[in-house]
Amino acid sequence: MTPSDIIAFLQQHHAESVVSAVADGPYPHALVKAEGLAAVAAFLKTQPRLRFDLLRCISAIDWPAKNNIELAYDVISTSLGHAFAIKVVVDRADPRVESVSTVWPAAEWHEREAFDLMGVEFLHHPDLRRILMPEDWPGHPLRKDYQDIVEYRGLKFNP
Amino acid sequence: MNQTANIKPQTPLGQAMFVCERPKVEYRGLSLKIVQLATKWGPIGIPLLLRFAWGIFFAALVFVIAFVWVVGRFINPLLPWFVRDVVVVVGLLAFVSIVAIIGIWGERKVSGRIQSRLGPMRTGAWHGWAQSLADGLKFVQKEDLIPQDADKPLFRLAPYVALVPAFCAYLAIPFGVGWVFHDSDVGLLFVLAMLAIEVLGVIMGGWASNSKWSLYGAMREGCQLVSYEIPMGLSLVAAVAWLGSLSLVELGRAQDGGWWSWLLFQNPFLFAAFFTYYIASLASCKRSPFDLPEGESELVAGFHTEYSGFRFVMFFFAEYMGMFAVSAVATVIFLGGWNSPVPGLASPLWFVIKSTFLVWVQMWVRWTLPRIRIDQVMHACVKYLLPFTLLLFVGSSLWQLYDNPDHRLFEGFAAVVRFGLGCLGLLLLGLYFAGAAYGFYHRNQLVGQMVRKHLPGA
Amino acid sequence: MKEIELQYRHPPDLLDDGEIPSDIRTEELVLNMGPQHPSTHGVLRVVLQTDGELVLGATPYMGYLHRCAEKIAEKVTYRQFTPYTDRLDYLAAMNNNLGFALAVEKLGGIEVPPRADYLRVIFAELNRIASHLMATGSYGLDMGAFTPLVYCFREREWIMDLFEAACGARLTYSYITIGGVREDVPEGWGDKCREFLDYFEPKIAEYNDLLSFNHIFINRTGNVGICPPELAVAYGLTGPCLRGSGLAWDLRKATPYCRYHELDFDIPVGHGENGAVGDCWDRYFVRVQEMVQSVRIIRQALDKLADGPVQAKVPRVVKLPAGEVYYEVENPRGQLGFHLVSDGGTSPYRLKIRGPSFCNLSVLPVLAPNCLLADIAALLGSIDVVMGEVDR
Amino acid sequence: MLEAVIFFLLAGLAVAAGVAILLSTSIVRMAYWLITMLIAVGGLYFLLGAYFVGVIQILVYVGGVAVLLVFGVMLTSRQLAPKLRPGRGEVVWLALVGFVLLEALTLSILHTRWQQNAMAPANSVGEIGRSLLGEFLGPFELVSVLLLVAMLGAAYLARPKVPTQGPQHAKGTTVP
Amino acid sequence: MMGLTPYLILSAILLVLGIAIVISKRNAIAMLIGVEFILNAATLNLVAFSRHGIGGLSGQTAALFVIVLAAAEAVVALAIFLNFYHTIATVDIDQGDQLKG
Repeated sequence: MTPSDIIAFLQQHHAESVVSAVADGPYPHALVKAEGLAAVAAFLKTQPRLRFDLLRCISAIDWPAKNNIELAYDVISTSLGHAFAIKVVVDRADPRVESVSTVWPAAEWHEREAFDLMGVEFLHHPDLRRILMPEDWPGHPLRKDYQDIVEYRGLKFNP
Repeated sequence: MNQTANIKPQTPLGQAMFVCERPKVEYRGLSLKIVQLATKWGPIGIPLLLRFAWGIFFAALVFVIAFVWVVGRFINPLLPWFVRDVVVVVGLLAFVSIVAIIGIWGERKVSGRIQSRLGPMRTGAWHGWAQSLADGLKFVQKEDLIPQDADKPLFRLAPYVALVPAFCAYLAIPFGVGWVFHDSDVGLLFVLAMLAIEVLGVIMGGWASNSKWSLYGAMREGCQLVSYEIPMGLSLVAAVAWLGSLSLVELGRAQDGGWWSWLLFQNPFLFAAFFTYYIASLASCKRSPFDLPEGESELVAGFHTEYSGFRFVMFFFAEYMGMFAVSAVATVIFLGGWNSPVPGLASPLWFVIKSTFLVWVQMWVRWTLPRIRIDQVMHACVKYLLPFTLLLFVGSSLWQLYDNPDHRLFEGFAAVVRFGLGCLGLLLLGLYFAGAAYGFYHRNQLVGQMVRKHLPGA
Repeated sequence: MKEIELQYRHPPDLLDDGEIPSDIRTEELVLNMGPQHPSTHGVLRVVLQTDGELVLGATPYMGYLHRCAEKIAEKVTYRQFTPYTDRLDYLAAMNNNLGFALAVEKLGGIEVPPRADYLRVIFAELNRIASHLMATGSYGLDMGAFTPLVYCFREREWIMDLFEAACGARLTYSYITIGGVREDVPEGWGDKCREFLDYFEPKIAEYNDLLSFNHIFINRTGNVGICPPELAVAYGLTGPCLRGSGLAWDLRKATPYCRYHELDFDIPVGHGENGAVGDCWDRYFVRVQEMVQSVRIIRQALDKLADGPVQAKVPRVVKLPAGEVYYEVENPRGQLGFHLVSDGGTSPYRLKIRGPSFCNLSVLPVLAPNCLLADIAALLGSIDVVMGEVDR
Repeated sequence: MLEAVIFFLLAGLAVAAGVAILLSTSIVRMAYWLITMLIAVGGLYFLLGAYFVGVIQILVYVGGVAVLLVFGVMLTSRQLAPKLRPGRGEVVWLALVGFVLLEALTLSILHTRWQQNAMAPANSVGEIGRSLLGEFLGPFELVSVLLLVAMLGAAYLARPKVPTQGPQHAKGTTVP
Repeated sequence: MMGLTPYLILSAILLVLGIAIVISKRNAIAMLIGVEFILNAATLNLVAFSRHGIGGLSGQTAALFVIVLAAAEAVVALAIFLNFYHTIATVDIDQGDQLKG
């Protein structure tokens, strides 16, 4: 199915949670409300005409100007072959969104990485802790306004 | 004093990180007195010592002679048997260390050639023959680490408990007709007993180095060796029952009628018993598919992870001595030890040739086969090897029961079978040499263009 | 066993953390397969709860090789970021460069000349063979057979020489840049490459006899770490790990890029010859068969190598229009994805890298329970993890 | 004369091992002292000319039982090692009982006149084998049955209590 | 020449040591070690007598039987101690007093 069909199909079933959608261009996606994320995700995976079973990547993009963090979920279907993406916008000060690890277990580690590097809080995540940085590392490195720390546990770096 | 100075570096999980500064050694008690004495008298003492070096040397010599004379009061040191024993033990020690040294060098050359590379070429002119000496020297000057809360006395004792029995096994192995240290009539059992003690050294080493990984190595070692002693013993019993004596010299002397009188070809059960014995001996000296105790890829280095310096060399020597001892027993019992294929030309050289061939096969197997898992090792022993060797023992004794003059028909059949097995043995040997010749003839295609271009010696 | 309260006439030695031990059934040993371990293929720390040889649980700890390449990407221009992509999966640097270059070209709408396309396919497939040689060789080493590793390295050396002749480097090439290939291959390179292919093809059969169909190897890897296809897809496994579980999913066929649609090759899939479908042996054997397919691809690409320019007209400092793209490439270890967000500047606003080993490793805690200690080495070797792209 | 020297050496080793076990507190040390005692007694058998019994002692005892013992020590000594230091009263009692028993035995040994006829020559394994199957055939068969029973009993007793599922090969894991 | 008495005195000493170990140690494995001491003292006696002409060869065959039986006994004892260890976290004999009223 082409991206526009997917978007039409999506709006037909989940009109209230789909905010906007872009069909053409290099990155066809649909913007979804944070509350409706879990429902849309389950819909994408279980719907026989979509069957997006392989979650490829969850990327968190920090927009300090618009004071929000964008989460992009890229999915592809190994049986039907078409790809799609859904995006969620969360407030930058207190980023909190429902975890999709129940739908795609692959999301577990991606969400832990987003939590670790970007500071996005995922609710009902089986084991949300830092994955790449040390356990007690202050701050979230990938944020645009991240200040590199000077000294950590007695080890000093010059910025 | 900024506040961060006193944070002790911790690992992420909060345990105190082990900061390894240079340990400041403080002397106590006796060692303190020695150090003080040395510093005080050193500048005066050492030149004095050098001045009277020759005097001290001769004084020591006189002391030794006096001591021997006093001991002689108990036993006369010039007694023939005493001198003979000392000479033979020293000779054995020399032979065994040469075997180990050549073994280490040989293993590296063999593994090189199997992996289409050259192996050591530089140390000591022709094909790096002095490589193992260089290794020994390197290991001697390595720092001798003992883990902090290891069981120190046991840690230090373990290599010796592994090395000494490996050497004692050679006391009962006959190299030629008269060439044996003590021809006791339980020679074979003595060798098996010595190999059994070696297990304790390895377990002690694994337990004393107080690390989980070496404990795993020690446990695996214990299970594997103790359980593989049974099939090893049983296949030997099948052979011994055929000749009726446990003394290795007896066994060797009974096989001196050319290659068709070798025990290997006497009956099909003994032919199979040789191979089961060989497999069990691979397991008993931790070689090739059974090298679990020091399974590098999962146990880092198994029981001798924490050993460094000369202690590690002890374990290494014990392994190579064990390899040769086990092959020596196989040659004496199954391949007619010092007897040559053609009746008459018996000499210790044949013994050495056959044993080195079996050691070469061990190396060859090591560099081709992957490692077996511990539960497969146990299953193989209990489910396959043990019943099979029991069957061989029963079959061989039944065969012996009927293979005598009053069963005319069966005896003829047995002679035919003996001849057939001899031909089979010859065929196997021929196959091996044909394969080797083919490999040598086509070595350029097999090895590949890279090696020919870069490594002229391949 | 009912709780037995232990009364002591002589107080026992307290455990080191000071509390009186309760009624302990079986001792669980916590084993630290630390960052420094021969079979973890890099700095990965796996904490194992074991009961004797049986492993009850495994939790991997990553981050020892974390260089935060994504943060650097935001401060560096597009061309300057190519060398960083070599260091992601340092065994398949060509494929990483190809992925990044394709992502940037898709967002910037840059056209690549045909000769550069075929050169890219040839180099990507040669690097796939080199990486699979490394994977199969080191897997033999994990199982205790030392010789296959040295044979695979002997072949890999020849590929390294070919790369060195083309781009001067042996491991981190940055040869495939935005808009094409850095420079043309020296003449006569094609024949050398064909000579290697002719030499290499019969060798694969030799390795199969030496290792793949070796009875001990089959016992050690067959029926170990079975990962059914649904579990593989659920945990985001891609590449040989997914194909080993019987799912014929390969981006070069599913979403063809860079002229793969013109070349015909088939996708090897695990059939469970020696044990269940999706066990360690299948994952390993899929890699061996993929090498055969790569040789086929390179031969066709070499024949189709038209001459012409190898570099499209791309300004020195690449400036991409504002926008977003997610582009995935089939790496030897799985699908390497680049999520590129640009705000019209000379350097990417945000670059998220989806490392295939990162997702492949996430299945270890699921498959590890009830394995033996030696099976953990087999499992890790068959997933074939490279820590460069797990920690990025 | 040499025989006396060797005898006192080995006897001293065996007794030293016993005393060391009495004094030591670490169970692993005790296990290894037991092994030295076993080897010393094995040496004594060689000295007494009973080569076969000496070799069997080393093969069965040191190679088998002692390794088993060390395994037992390794498996059980991890958690809390029970106090091995005997209390004050125990030592006094121990010394008293020990010396009384020792005196009684040595006096009885010294006073009886042992009927010591000539040294029997060092006999070969053959005779032992023949007597094993001739005169001692009854006990020989009984011991084989007893060994079988002991093996089965021990295997039954030491079976793993926690029913661990078979290794994971048996079944694939279901999707969480 | 070496008479019989030194061997008998040595086996007496070993016997007493064995009994002392069994009494004084509270660890199950230590008791097993004590029992091994006692068994070895007995076998030493057997072999010493058979060597010095009393009873001919039967002494040595009896010694073989004792060694074999000691092996079987050690196996069963260890199996029991492992079981003991599994129910109660220690091998300390004093803790085995569940049957007490």
